[in-house]
Amino acid sequence: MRYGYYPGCSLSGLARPYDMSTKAIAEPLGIQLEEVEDWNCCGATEYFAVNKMAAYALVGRNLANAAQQKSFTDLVAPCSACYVNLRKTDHNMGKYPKLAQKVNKALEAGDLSYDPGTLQVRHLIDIIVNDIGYDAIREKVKEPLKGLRIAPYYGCLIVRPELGEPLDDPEYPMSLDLLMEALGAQVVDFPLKAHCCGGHMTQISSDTAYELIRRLLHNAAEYDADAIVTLCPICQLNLDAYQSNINRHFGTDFKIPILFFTQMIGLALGMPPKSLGIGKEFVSAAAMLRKIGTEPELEAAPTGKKQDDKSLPMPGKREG
Amino acid sequence: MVDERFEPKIVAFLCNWCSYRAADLAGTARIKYEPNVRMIRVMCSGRVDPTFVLKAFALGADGVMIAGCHPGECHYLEQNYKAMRRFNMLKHTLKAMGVEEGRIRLQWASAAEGVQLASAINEMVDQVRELGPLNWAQNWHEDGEVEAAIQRIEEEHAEVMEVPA
Amino acid sequence: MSAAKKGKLANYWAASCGGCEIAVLGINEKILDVAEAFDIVLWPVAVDAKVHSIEKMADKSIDLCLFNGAIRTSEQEYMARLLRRKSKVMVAFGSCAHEGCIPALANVSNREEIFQTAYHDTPSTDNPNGVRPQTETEVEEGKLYLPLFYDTVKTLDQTVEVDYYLPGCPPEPERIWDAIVAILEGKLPAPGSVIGATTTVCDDCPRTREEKKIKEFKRTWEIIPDPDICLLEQGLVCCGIATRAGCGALCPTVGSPCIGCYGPNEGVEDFGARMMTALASVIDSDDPEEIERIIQEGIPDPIGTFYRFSLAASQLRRKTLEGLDPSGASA
Amino acid sequence: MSEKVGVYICHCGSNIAGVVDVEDVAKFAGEQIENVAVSRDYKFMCSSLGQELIEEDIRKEGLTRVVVAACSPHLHEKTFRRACANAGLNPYLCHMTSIREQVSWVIEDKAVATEKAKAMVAAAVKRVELHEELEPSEVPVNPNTLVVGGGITGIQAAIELADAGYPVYLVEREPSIGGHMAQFDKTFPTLDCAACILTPKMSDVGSHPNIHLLSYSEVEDISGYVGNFHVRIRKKARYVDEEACTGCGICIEKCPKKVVDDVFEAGMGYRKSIYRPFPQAVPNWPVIDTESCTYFERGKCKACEIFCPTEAIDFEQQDSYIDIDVGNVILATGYDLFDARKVPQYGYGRLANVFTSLEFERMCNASGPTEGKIVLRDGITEPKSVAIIHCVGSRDENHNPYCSSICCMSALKFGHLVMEKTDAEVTSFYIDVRTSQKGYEEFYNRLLEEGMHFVRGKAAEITDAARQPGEEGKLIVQAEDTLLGKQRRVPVDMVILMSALEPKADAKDVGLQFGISCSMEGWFTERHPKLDPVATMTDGIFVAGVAQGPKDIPASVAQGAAAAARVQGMITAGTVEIEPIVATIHEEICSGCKICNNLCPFNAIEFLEDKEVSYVNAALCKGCGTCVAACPAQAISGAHFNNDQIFAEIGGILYDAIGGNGAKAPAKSKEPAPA
Repeated sequence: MRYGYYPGCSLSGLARPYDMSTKAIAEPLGIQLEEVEDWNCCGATEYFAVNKMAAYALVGRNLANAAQQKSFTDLVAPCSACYVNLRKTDHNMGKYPKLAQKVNKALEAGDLSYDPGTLQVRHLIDIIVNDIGYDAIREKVKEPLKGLRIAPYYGCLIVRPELGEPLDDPEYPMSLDLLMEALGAQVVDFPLKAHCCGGHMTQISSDTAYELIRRLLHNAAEYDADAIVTLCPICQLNLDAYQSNINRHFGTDFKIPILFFTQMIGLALGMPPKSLGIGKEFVSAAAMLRKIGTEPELEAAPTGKKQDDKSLPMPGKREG
Repeated sequence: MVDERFEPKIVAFLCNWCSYRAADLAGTARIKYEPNVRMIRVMCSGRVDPTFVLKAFALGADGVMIAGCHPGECHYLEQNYKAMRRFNMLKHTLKAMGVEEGRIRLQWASAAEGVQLASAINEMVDQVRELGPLNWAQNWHEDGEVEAAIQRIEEEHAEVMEVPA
Repeated sequence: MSAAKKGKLANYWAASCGGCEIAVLGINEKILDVAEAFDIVLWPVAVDAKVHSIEKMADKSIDLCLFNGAIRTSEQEYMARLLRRKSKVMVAFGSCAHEGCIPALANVSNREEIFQTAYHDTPSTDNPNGVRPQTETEVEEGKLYLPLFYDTVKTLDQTVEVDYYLPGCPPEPERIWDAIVAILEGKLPAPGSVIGATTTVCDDCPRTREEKKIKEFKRTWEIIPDPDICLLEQGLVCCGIATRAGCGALCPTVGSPCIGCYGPNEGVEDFGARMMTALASVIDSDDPEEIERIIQEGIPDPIGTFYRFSLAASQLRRKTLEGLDPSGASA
Repeated sequence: MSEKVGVYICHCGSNIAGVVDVEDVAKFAGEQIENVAVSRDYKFMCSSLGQELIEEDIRKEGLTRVVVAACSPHLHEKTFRRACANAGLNPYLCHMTSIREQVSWVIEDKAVATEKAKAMVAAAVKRVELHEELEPSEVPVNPNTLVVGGGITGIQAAIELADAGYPVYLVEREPSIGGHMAQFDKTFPTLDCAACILTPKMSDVGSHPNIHLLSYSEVEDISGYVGNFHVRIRKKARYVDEEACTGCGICIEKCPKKVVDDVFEAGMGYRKSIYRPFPQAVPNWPVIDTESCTYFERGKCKACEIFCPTEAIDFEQQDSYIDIDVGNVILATGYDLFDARKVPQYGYGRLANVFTSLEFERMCNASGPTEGKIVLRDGITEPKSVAIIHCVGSRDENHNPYCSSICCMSALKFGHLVMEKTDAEVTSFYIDVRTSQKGYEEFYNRLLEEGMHFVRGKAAEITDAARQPGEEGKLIVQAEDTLLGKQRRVPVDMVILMSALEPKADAKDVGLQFGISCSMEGWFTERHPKLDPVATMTDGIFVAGVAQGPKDIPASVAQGAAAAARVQGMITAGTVEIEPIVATIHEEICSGCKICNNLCPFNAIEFLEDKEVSYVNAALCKGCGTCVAACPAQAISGAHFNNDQIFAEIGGILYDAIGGNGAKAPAKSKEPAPA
């Protein structure tokens, strides 16, 4: 399957490992990525708050460029912020013809135009779980992530319901959970999975951001997670790069590696960690890697009831 | 005459259980709405035969409304779905005939929706007023030369017949 | 059949293909019985009779007039009036006279458009001077006249009073003979009625029918229909459900859906409405968008589908006259 | 022959006459509408004097048709029909047109209103001329009644009818009657023990000579019409011979297979593969659950058979069918509980100590899985704090917009029980507390005094992710306290979700089967929400209890009794009149194309194989006219709403339309032939 690929600034900067691992797993999963030519900034989270029109035009230029390539109809953005901005622009241009007019007026300067609806903007996770599918991935797994306790972390952006159909349950998403299970990992309950990572608050009000990051790390640690797996470069950055700050600030001692889901797929497909950009993270994933390498004994899952167990049966989990 | 506002005549077919009661309610609540709609009660919107609508247009109506219970709330369980299907089919044909889409409307109104029915009527009256008179029969009215043309044939034949055989 | 005194029979051909004129011959040797019973005073396709001889006849001196064809020119209207005046019994013979038939499909257009196409736009037209038929032309010898071409094709009964209708395109020979016998024997139904059955084509159709649910309408070229099952159930728009019986279900029997030439059933005021309502009722969906899709994709030409034979006789009679001031102020 | 029409324009005091020039309308009708013999206006047509005016004109002037232009026919059609009948005129030859609701009350301009009234009168006259005499038909009413659903509503209805001396068939899907009420511990606001008040009624049903109890059975098919329904009931195989079984329960004791009981114990407890839902079950014959039974799984075991002292176990038993005839049906099919998993942020199914209201009912019940002890999911620990979340799946645009009506009171009851049985603090998170019935507000006050806490705010989330000291190991309820205007995090040990009541999953199918309609959500629709709450649009089918909409036990019992009273009325009358407004298929026109057969939701259209035509069973026909409009051959006519009548009405209502009309086109003489 052929997709347009919009890496965005993060993937060519701090989130290089995300880019590396995405490209590494693309081939074995049968994904062809064609990078959007001459792409520019997506406006990130700030520009829309500063100057809406210019922000739309900025993103519109990316859409117009991508649409010109014509070799794909689905445009994939691995970064959640890019995804939201591209999708928002396409969606709102379709919904508000006047906006579309203004954006296209602005694009005229570069001899460009974009007809909303031409491209389907999608997040990488959507492609992996819906186009490829859990079963197909499960079949391709060579080195199951047995024994790894993973906290799946979605962040706040991709589940937002305002852009038509959300790609997962906004309150309690499950796609990353199921994907990690398909890779053989043990998914821990991570109730804060869609909570805020602090975003750019690290730059503006570090106290606020630190508290938000602490909650996430604390919660993952409570569940003995070996790693937090994320699908957003900002989430990864905040939890990884600021982990030592958090420890200093709160007197804690978190050592939880923060990895991209693509890196986990790569590991499960048997790729060498280095090729996936593992090793570039601030909080070392070495312990986690050792855990899969040495295959420690699995904790027996509690099955069957002891004779004097008075506990009440649990209701089944929600399917899907 | 020129300045006078066009007052369209709209025929509405209302189902006995929901929309006719909505009209009752609009009355009881003294909700004022456009007087242009004249209502005909049927037991169910499913009773509305496309012929009714065509006939109303042919007889001089400028618009036709069909009103029934909301989908899923039909007093005859599901007959309003049939009304909906027929409405779509009829609309498709009327479009081909050149009757503007705004002249026909399917309106769901529960027995509690007097206000909604009244505002739907107002909306439709405005819309049809905008479209102007339909005056359908005018479409088949030949332009007055007919009698003269026939007259000419008669005269011509009379001339020919004067010629001895 | 006793024919003490020979009656007079007139056949006439207005806006029609001429098939109805020939169809009379379909009764084969029985035509001799007709000739025995009647003096044929007018029959354009078969007899060399002149209009002025009809004009000279006394009013009501023709016993039976079988008038085929719709009315689309002043000349046809003149003939309709003339024959009405001269005939005791006026029969709208065949679909054109009865309800407009194919000629009345011109009611989706108007005079201007038709002339434009016929005298200018068709590829085979060679008309460098842009000549068009005129109702009056001055020549040296005086004025020449042509009949007036109407915007709207009319049925016979929209022109003159009609006593009976014989439907079909053309009427089947058996039905023609039945009607002639009825007329000769004086066993006629009430004036104004259609001489024929009161049921529909389904009654004669040999296919098995079940309760209907339609998910998709199909065009005839899209499927090879099953030989035993109702064509409508296979998605083909078969008008047999709404069409008066009389043809013996010729088309559906051989796998071609009925197109409705025998017109609507007894008492029906609008053939197309019957088809629309019946088909729509059995669309198997409650979802407005899906219904819309089924209709849009399945019935691309609603007028041609529902009013192929009956546009002139329908409630609306024609498509709106483009270019005509809708307020009627110009009229 | 032309008709002699009488036209009566009502002033309705000043209600009509204040806006419409009634005299002008009467004059117009008398002078300008053909065949109008008498045209009058009168102060109050519905008064006895007004009615007498009509009666006198019928007698003296020989009127053959009557038009009354007054209020809506829904108010006074019956009145004027009766007046006509009194004077010897068939009541269906009278027609009303609503110049009050549709004219004087909705139009301000007098001249415009008068014009509209004229058009409506013209339409009424044109229509009434074509009216036909109609006679309602009478059919006998079978005194047997079918009650579907053996919850408290169905039980009440069945007992009322049986006590009155009429035979009742009570059909229950589950192995025992009792319904949801049997699962409860206490009932609000009196805190009566549910079992104590329910079980006597259940055994009454079991032993009543007039009640034929069909448990573990479902209605397979129903046909017929009011007074004369034929019902086929499928009795599911119990694998226990009801004749032989004494209900001793040894088989249950000996059965080696234990499974989670998802139905009666709401998933909180276990039962055997051969089981009865609870000890006081009526009937008390057990049932084998073939899905979990070892014998049905692997072909061996038969412990129950070996130990049964009366050889009542029958592994070969098949479903059996019973055909019955009844005159009326009461549907009391109850409700399902909203699946709280659909609100994932509340953690049900994920967080062990989040319970649903029904689970909690079972927990409180002395014969439940914890023997009435309130404990956490571990089965041992008593909670020190409990949160109760209201409106889970109700009053929520994402799920059900309606109020489930019983949850507030249940929550109060739960609060009381928790505080009575434990030392826990109870906090309720509510949107509004609704306590509108007798004694309910007092109960609310009692709980306030007992120290239950109330936070006005819909809970945003229930999480085990601790954030602050004191939250570790707890469930934290996060909510905005809208009275304080503050976010609150309340750590508790246990959470109870007050799940919404929802229509039964198959309610719409059941509605279709019995020919009654449902609201958008799936609650059965009553004939009139205020004035006819237990009857439905289908004569002879009544609804009662929660199946009609959320309600508590007293209201359900009242509806059960009300439905029974309505049925008794039908039985006592002995016969029932059937409206003559029905469709008729003219077989000489019908060609059996089978377009119509599938269109009738009441199955009134049959296909007669011998004649190859379709036929409308007048007793089943409800007169909607959908088939009339659908028939491609126009072989179906609808009494009182036939094409000619409606065409005439259209013509009349457009009498003043500009541009002429088709009927007046030159020389068009296509009128139907006179017969």
